Amino acid sequence: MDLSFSKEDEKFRREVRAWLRRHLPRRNDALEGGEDLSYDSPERISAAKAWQRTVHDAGYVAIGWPKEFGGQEASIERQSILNEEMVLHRAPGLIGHLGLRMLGPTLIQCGTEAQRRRFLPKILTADELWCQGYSEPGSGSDLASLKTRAELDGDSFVVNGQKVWTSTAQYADWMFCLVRTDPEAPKHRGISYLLIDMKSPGIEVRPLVQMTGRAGFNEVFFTDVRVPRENLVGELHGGWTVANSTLAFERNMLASTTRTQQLMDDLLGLARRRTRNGSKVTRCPATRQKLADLVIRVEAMRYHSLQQLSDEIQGRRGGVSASINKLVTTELNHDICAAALDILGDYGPLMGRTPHAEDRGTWPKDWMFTLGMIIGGGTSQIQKNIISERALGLPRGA
Amino acid sequence: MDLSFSKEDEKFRREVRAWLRRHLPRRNDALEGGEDLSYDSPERISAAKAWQRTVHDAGYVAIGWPKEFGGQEASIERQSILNEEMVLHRAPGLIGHLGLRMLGPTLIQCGTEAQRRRFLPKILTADELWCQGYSEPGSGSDLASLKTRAELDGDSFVVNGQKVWTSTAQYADWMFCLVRTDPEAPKHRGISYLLIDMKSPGIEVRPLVQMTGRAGFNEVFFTDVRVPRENLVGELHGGWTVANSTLAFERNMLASTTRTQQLMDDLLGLARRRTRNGSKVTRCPATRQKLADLVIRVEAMRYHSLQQLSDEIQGRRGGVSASINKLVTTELNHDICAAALDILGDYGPLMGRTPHAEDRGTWPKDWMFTLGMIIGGGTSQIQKNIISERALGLPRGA
Amino acid sequence: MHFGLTADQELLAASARDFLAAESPPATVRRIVEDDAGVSPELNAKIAQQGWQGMLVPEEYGGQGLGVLDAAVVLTELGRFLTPTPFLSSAVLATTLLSIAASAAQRRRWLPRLASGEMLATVAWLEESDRLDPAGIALRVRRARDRFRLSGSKLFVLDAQMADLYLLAARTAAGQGRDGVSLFAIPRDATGISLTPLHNFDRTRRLFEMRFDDVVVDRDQLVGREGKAWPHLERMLNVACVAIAAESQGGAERALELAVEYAKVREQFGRPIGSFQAVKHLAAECFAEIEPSRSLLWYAAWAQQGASKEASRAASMAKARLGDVYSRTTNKSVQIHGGIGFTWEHDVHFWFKRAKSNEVLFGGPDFHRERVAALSGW
Amino acid sequence: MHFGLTADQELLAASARDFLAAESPPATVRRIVEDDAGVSPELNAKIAQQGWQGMLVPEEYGGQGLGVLDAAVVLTELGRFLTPTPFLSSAVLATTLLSIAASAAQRRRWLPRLASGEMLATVAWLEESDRLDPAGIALRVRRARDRFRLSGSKLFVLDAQMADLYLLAARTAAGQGRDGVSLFAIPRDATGISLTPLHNFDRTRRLFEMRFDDVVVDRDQLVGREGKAWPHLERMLNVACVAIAAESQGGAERALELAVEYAKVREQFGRPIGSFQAVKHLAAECFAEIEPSRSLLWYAAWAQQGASKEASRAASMAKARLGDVYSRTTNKSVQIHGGIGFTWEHDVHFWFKRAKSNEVLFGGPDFHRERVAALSGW
Repeated sequence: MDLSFSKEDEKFRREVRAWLRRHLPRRNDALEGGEDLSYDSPERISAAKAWQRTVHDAGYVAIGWPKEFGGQEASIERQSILNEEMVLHRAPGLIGHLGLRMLGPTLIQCGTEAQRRRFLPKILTADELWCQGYSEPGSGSDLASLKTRAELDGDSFVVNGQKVWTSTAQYADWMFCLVRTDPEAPKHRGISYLLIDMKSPGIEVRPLVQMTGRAGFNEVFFTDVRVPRENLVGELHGGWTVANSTLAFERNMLASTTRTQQLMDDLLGLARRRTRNGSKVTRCPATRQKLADLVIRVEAMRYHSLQQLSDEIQGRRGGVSASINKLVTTELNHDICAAALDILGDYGPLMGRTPHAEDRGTWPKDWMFTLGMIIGGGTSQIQKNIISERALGLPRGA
Repeated sequence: MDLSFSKEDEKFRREVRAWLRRHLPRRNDALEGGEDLSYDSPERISAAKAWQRTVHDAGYVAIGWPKEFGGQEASIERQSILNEEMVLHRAPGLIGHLGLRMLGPTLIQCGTEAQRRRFLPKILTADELWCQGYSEPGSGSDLASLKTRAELDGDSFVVNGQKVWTSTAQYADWMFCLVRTDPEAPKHRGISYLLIDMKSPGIEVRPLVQMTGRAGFNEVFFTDVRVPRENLVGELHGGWTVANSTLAFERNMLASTTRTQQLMDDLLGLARRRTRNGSKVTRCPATRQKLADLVIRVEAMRYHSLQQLSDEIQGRRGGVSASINKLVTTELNHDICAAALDILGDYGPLMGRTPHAEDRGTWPKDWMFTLGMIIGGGTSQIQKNIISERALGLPRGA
Repeated sequence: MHFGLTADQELLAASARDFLAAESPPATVRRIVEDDAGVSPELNAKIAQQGWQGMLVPEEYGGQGLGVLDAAVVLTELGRFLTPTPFLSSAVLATTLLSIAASAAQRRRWLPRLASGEMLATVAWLEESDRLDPAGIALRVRRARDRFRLSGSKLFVLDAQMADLYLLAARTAAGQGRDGVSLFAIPRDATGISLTPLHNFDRTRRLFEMRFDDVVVDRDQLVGREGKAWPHLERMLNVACVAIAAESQGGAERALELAVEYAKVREQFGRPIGSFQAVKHLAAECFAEIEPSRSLLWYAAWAQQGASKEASRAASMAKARLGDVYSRTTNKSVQIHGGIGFTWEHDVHFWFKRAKSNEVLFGGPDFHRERVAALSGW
Repeated sequence: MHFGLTADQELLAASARDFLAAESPPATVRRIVEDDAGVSPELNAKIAQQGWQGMLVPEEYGGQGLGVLDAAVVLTELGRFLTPTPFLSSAVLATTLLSIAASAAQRRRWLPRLASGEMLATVAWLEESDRLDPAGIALRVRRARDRFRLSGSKLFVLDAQMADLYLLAARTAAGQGRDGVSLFAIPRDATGISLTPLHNFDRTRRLFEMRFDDVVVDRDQLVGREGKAWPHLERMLNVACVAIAAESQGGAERALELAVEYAKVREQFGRPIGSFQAVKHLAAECFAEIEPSRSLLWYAAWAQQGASKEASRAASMAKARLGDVYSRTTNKSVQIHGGIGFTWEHDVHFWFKRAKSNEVLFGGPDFHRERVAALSGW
């Protein structure tokens, strides 16, 4: 065990910190919103683009990417340090994260040279924003049953169908998208991976308002949308492989547990500040039990992330660690927010900037948002299926 | 709402109480043992038979049975009052309960006149004790997949196979038993219901020791055991129907929740008595929360039982109430015992009559026994299947 | 021995359910929820026509003189349909408080109008400290000759935007204890009152901050004996617990129904998700909690007619239990719905939010568990 | 940056596992469990031959001079196999206490013999009050000229039936605080000592009541400074927490493995029960708790070399978490096994009982959560 980083890496951390102290936007409404920062106005979008450009100018965007594509081939340690510092300093997220984390690595691995040249630079600078077209109304947990059709017609595909839960579609410039190109093939074999210009005729985006009242995701309808054949990534009908083979070039193990830890710190701050039934919250033994239990679960995940990071540095495979992280972290985040509501009592449900709302009403919003995170990106039930089958070898059965 | 009983019923209750005060065995080791009273010695068995005979002499055994079979056709109210008072006074259970609750009603409903005359009187007096031969090693939750074979050979069946979890088999005189008489038929249709003399040649009983260290149940092996054809109950191959159509003549809704309430009272007594980390257990706010939560769950089940009783008096069907009671009560009992262990700290694991064991070591034993009760008689998972399918109409699926 | 509803109460439940299914379907609830003021005068008028506003008003004052269990029957249905209407605030809480605390003259003055729905009232209790014990009432009312004057504020006042009369709990003597708490009935149009809406996420129920800026109160607006209002408030608290538990019971039943209905039709991997054991067991666990909680609720409602300690204990038991059960049920219901359950478009989030709002209103589960412990003598 | 075991530690883990798989299979454990005294001298001798008893003994005293994380690696394997052996009591707890508290002469006298396994020692701490704070040590030792005399009793003393030396925590001055707590090393054959076995349900680990009837103690049996032993005990408590957490980690891993192995072969309704989602999800939930708890454990073991506050906090975190996780895992494992899991004949109940016994030993989860809260400064 050795939890320290090398001198060089610690120097890098100091550089990042120094940079953040200079460049971090001061109290900026356009870039704040707790767990659920949504880009729901032109001001927010341009502020967020500006922030990504600032980070990019400093060389801190996609540092894990190969140098030829604009990265620095930074070590896993440095990626982790950078991500951790960003979260620790509560830096706004990067608006182009879907391009940076999903599409970019996919193109680097499976794209053509032309596709890389065309798309990668603007992903880095946030000049073009991407959304992800995977989920459909009839295919949630069972993604491979997707039905959106793309038929080759000369030099282009003609796309018809519907996507849903498409976050960022309302302002994205492009969508990377899974479509069915061979309806006769077994369901995993007839899927292709397309890049679709969101300004194409025949695309309609309808916002779906979340239970929090925010327009976070969308339905996207395709009616005879023409997509040039050159926008196919990988083999025709080989889209399932493309979507699943993408190696992450960004290591985020620490970032998500660091965020959880931060949420926990916020909860402890709240607990120290508030009184309940006339006495300080932190003096109530039952609440102390609950808080300590949460702290322990958070720290266990923190060390688990460090271990995963360390394993990866050593070249060990992660196994089902992504599923464990998703399952445990989302439920922890929600439990932390629920504990905050318990502490807040009648103040708990007060949202937004209403008078008397604590922490500008982020707790109730995050309490809902974190429930959404348990559901989204593979529900807890799906993660448990994955863990029981892949890690424990239990039969698929039913 | 009216929680009082009629004057006549209250008079009956007073009579029962008066009788119990006179006849209840004083501090009798042979008849004590917490949740898990097992008849593991000849002394215990004869003491328990004597107790059932005493109760029978008073006319308090099987009071719900038809008069012609030795009962009193007592109302549901009186059955409940009697059972409740027995539990409230911590009267020992009746050793012949399997005969009284299971076989007796089955014979009254599906037996021949000869079978009733032969068996019912000795069930009432505990002169003959019964065990139940349903479960097999390969068929636990999936009871109908049982494999013990019975082939007709002249006037008798020849039984070969094995039963398991047969509690009381080590001293029972008879077994009522499900056997497969038609291996070709669909699994529910080839089963028959037989009465087997446990002294028959070819029967071997091997005790299975429980995790508590007690010999509670057994394996029973049948090798060419001959059973006279007259010991068939109901139709040949019709045993599944016989086993499932039995109406209870004893209403026990209240008894099991009364027992839970009593266990809760014991826990509260323990909490009042003990100190932990230097202060009284009942002064610890976290423990108060836990205790209050248990009390509330117990009382909810108590009122739910009263409602079920009331519904039955009014002739309303119980729906899945048996499954809810099984699921909730067994888990509550286990949670109550677990709370006791929490209160006891290092004293918690001390069993039996070792020095320093609290309440004569019943808590740790009951903590294990109640876990067994969650598993036995249809696991919690089976109860949840039943509830989701029968009450909520969800598909059987997988 | 009869544990359950009377034939009349069953009829009341059935007719309330039919009435609300017709008059308060999700579309109507949604309209009121999205309305700024959160009020539907038409719906309120129809409900008043049902006679519900006078359910707890004694017959001599033009009401039906029914009991808490009858109110619970109606509240279960209102909770099932999430009907945004001032039944709880006016017909249950304010009416209970006036019935037990007010003078005969005051009762004559207000109860008939409350019974008809012509007038609405609400109770202003909590302050910034958010405490339900006597110390939570700190707002000081000072005597100025034969009148009273007060300045300060109250929080979390239910339905204040539509109430015509505020029943205000305040201190007429220094201290933090039970003594010195008094009750005043203050008309909406009294000079110096201002309302600020609090943006709570449960939009089926609106809460307000009330500010009192040197409001002058006449002597005849004092309800009950000066300084002796605490026991009345405590009794009303019990009724509030039962009432909110009843709403939660109905809401939990409906939230589970929604999940079950959805699970029967929504398919994944080629079969209804309701055939997956994980979903089945989630639903079964909810059901196994909801059924016994109904019995507990009925008992608690019935117990309000009896001894005050058992009435308090039973009320807190029901409030604590239903708080947990409703929240847990709606959480699972949202999860069974998957992504669609997280959208504003689908209705289930209204129950999810209402569950939390019911959980905290008039004391959360931990407050009431502690109250049960104290009342149990340990 | 390296979070995990060193190559040496991984080798140690693998060889310990191989060794115990061969020397401490379920049949062997069962034999010791069913033995009256609960001791296998042969097994203890073989373990001593591995050098484990001297693992924490400094090299100058004939040990290996390894750290708490190394011990945790071995304890994880001992916990996996439920090996009944005095490693925890003698090689970890007593050795730690002597190493930090004893004089050089005392160390020279005892540590080499402890390291070789030639001698066993155990710690006698708890009394009837079952308290782990200074007030829990009330047994009074009185000075009689140049010696000490004591009468009274200690409870829950681990492995007392085989220990040659008892490290006794007692009070040499009146009071309840940290000051006045002293440590004495008392040989097994001292006059006036009697042992009573306590019938705890976890038979893989025996606990005793020790009575002292006017036992005379020489001055050179005082370990460390008179009245100043509390900080040493507290440091040993931290090591105990990590050690038991490590056992629990191994035990939980094995209990889950047993359930998974069983679920793969046991069929119901024509298919393995491990294909039912309810069973799969139970198992997955266990796994998702067990994996992060290993990281927490390793961190806590590693933190024992550092600042005492963080060492305490990390130790309590691991003890609290593994206490819960091991108990929950074994409970689910028994349930997945169904009826067979409830029999004495099947092995899983040994883990089930050991989980509870580990959970309460040296403080239950609530005690350690409160300690975490206090050490975190809130």
